[in-house]
Amino acid sequence: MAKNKRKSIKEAVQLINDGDMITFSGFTIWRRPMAIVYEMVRQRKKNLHLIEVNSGTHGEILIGAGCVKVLETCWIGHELYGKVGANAARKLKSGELIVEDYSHVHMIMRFAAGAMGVPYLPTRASLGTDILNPEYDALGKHGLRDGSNPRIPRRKFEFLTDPFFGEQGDIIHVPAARPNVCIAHVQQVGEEGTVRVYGQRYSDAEAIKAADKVIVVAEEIVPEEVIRQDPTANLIPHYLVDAIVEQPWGAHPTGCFGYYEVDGKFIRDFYSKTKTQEGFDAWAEEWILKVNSFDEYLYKIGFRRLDLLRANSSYKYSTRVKRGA
Amino acid sequence: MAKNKRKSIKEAVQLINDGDMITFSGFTIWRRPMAIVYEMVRQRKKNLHLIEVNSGTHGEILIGAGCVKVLETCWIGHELYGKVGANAARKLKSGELIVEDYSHVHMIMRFAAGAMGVPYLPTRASLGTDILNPEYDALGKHGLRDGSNPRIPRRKFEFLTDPFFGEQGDIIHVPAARPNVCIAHVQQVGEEGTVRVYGQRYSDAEAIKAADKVIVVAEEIVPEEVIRQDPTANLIPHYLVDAIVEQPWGAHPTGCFGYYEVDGKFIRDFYSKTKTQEGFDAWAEEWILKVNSFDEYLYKIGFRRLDLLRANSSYKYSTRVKRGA
Amino acid sequence: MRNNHSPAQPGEYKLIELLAVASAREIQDGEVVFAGTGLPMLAVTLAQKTSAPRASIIYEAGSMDGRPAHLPSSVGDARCEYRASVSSGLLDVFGQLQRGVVDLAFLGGAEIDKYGNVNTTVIGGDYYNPAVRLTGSGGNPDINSLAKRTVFIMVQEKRRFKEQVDYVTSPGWRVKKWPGGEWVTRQEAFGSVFRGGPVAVITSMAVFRFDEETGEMYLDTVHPGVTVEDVKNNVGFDLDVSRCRGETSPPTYHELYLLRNVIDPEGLFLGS
Amino acid sequence: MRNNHSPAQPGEYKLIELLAVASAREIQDGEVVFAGTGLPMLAVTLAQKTSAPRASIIYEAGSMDGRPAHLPSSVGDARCEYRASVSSGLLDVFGQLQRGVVDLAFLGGAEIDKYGNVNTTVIGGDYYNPAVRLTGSGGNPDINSLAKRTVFIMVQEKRRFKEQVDYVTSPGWRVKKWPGGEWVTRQEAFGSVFRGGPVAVITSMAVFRFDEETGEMYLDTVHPGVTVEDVKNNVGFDLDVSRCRGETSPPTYHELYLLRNVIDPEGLFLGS
Repeated sequence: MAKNKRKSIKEAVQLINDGDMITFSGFTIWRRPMAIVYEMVRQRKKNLHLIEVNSGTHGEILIGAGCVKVLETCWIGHELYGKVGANAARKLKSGELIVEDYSHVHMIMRFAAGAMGVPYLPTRASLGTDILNPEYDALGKHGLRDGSNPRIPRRKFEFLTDPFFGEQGDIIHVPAARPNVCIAHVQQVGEEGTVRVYGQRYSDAEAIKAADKVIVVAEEIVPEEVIRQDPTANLIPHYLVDAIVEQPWGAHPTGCFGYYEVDGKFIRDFYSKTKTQEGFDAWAEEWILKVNSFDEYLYKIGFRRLDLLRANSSYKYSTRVKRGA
Repeated sequence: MAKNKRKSIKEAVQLINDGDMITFSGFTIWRRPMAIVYEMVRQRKKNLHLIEVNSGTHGEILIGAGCVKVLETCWIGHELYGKVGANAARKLKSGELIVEDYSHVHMIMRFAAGAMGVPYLPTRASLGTDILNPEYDALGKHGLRDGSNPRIPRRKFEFLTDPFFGEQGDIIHVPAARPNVCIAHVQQVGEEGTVRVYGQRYSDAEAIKAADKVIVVAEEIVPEEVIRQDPTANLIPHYLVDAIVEQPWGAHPTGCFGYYEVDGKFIRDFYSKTKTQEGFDAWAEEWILKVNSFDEYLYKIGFRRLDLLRANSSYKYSTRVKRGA
Repeated sequence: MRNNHSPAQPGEYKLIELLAVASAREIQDGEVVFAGTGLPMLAVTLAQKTSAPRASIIYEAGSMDGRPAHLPSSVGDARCEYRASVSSGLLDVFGQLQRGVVDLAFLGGAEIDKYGNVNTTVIGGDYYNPAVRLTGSGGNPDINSLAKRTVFIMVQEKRRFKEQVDYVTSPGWRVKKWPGGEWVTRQEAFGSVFRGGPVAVITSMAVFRFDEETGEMYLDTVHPGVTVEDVKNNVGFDLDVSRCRGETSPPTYHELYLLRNVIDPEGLFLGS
Repeated sequence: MRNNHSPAQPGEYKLIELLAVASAREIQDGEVVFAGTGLPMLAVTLAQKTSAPRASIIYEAGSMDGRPAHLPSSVGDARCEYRASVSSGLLDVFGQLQRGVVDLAFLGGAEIDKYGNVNTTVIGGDYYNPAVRLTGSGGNPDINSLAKRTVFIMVQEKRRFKEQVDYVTSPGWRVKKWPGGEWVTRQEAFGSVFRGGPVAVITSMAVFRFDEETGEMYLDTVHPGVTVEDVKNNVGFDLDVSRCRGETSPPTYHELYLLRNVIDPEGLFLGS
């Protein structure tokens, strides 16, 4: 019944415009839409404004490739496999990247506000920290809070007090996150666009609902009538989804609950090689630009590696891959 | 491992104090903790302050029985089976009951604020209505907004504007709901208190998280290790639950997804008989006071009726009970 | 030649069937519709089976685009969730509503004024000691505030169509701006988040719409067998009848077949 | 007589094992603990298997009281959810945190000052052009703001224990009140929602605690083989060592057995 939302990775990435404010599914190095991220680099997207609760390997790749102008987040790194976001750090220092620091709760509340259609939400988190220091308002410092971009709030925070219960202490209002596009990698999507996520859902629901345009990449596109047999297990109704793409392993090297493990070795290799721009460029040449499609990328990773990462169907993670130091 | 949270219905109701602010699971005539409600009438709870997104048959019974001093809600009635809350209407007019009107969105946001530990949330819903009329602040009119009860906010609403995106029009701040107790009827609870709800979850999560004390009545208490086999299907972690009670059919005459249908005939009978106080008293005598336990009540309803209400295991509702006019 | 898609004749259909059909015709294909119990359910389901197969329905209790095998008796009913896209809860669906996802809503009311202000709270007497205390707002004002278009379905009686309703539960085209209480246009009250408002009132006698400039209700069509005079006699304010387009289109035989045999064979809302 | 519960001798355990055990001892039975990746996971799991079987753990990515069969490598890991009470998402767990559900949190940091202010954002240079840009806050300041007690686990180096940190990522006992920036006590900054704050810093050399009156850090115990002088040489501010109680209790053989053979047999955090 529904219109056909199926797209190729190439077509889906064409829905993203230079200058767009973008957010993603997942958490740090888990369930990130990597197939799309690689194609964004290939299509040389520019001046993106990333807004995320936290960032990770996907953000580092987009930043290293020069696609990103602004990063609003609470964190960027690779967990065990790379302590900091070295590309973000380098581009920040060179002045190519604006980094706006919020805390984790601030960011999730910003997305919740966006998802619920209100301009802000209140919180008590992170009082007394330099995150609230008005000198450290990076978008303001760069003159981007003048209201000319309707998605960039005119202030970083507002401070209020509670008139209802007589509580003492400041309440912080954080502005809504209102991205143009959310790119989500999930386990399953129905043919009409109904989204099912297995395992921890991170901030996927809020990220998707806050965005105007939603691209969903799934390990599997499944019959809509099957995914609707248990609607309580579904996260997002079809009418919020604009494009669907089927791409098995599409979150590699990040992990995907029930499907495959984080490829820590791959991420550690990325981290160690991309601390310099030259290192990044060489890595991107090898793993993105010389590779024409995600299928080719998977071929380059190799079946043996992928199969080791494949999740055990009971545990929902790989019991065969060697982790540890 | 966990301490034993199992209680009888009698013991569970003893956890509720006169004057407490109370909320419930469910929606209108669905999944209400009726076994507990009947016992609350038997134990003659007094001066309760009900706070709910919407009320229904359970509220009408508590109000008819004189247990309730304040009702904060957006709605009271019995859906198809009784157009208004006749007991609430009668007690309002007699001055025995204070009714504080909020809208549905106001109430769900109030619970979300309570659940998230903030004193208020912003919304745009129901601008321009008399719900916002300061003359119609019932708790204020009755002098209850003086701060002496820390659970009653000092104002019904606050009006603000948006400093972030330059949006025009008022933003309404609604105060958090902070009940003493939430009484929830659910399909399953684990032995340690992990709650699973099947079907629509209404505002159960917000109601439970907003409350200081949580009593969960379940159709079935199940092994904690079984309920933990799919933690994404669970709604509330065990550590938020104080008492658990097993009571099959415990939501009758309201409906329980996957277990049984609303008993519309029973509710219509209640509605038609309890429009006067005399009528209510006679009904309560027959169905609550002369009945010593919920088991006796079920025996009085009778197996044939209950079996007709029993849900089809695929549809999750009864296909045998006659509905319709 | 008479066929399945011919209009039925007066006497061949019930009023409620006419209302269901008139309501269904307000729905455009692909729209997201927020609906309550009863007639709206009949209307949306009918539209999905005829002109708007890609319309989705949100029910207040937490289900999105259910495809019920049996007509639900209320929005909390398990039947709402059958083959739904998502079933969750109030915060999810009202959050989506506030975010601007909903195109059209069907609502009811006990009283309405000429600007489309609706009352479902108290009638007569004082707010604190009313002649009649009704259910309260439910989601009516929220849905009406935040959807792009709203259709009210009501019983036509003079006492229900009033110059001014006793309590504004749900906002029309001229409302009070609180806390001051001055009358303003709906556009002024909602400011940047103004998305639209009541577009039609479908009653037991007629269909009404609202003037885009003044926000005042006018008569659009009268149901077959009802005269303009009948309608005027059942409206408590001065009604603009100058734009009446004639009769409300009756159900077709096909629509009646669907309503009676496919959508509500139990007679839950249609009666027996 | 030496038995399984005897303390191990220096050389029989690694530093990280000592830290895990010292951290585990901060947990009381029945507490709800918010923990990040790495050492805190070892500590909580150890506590659950010894002195605090009813402790529950919340991980930032959305799992509550998981009982991992294999040690998770990060809070987003599928292993966190194994046999969890609930697995959902960030809004749920941070909402619970803000609501006041969390008793104890384990956090890390790159720099700390004597009031327990922690930096994980920028070191050296200017905020906009730092010598070192770190990950940013993550949930560190939120968890530290909203839990009843916080324990920091850090590497002990003079450059990390500073008179004043370069950026206050996570609040200690004296903080700046924004937007003005005046220094106030934590109690003043948090007002009615003050719940507590950092109670201990467990480092590679010692355990520190905070004076209840002044909020200043003092030396509580030194790890076996470390002298008070060693600690002072690795702290960049004037440290109160007058209340040092002696040595940090070493792991028992039973604890070492659990850590090595049951909790982290893959050597994910303990190493090989």
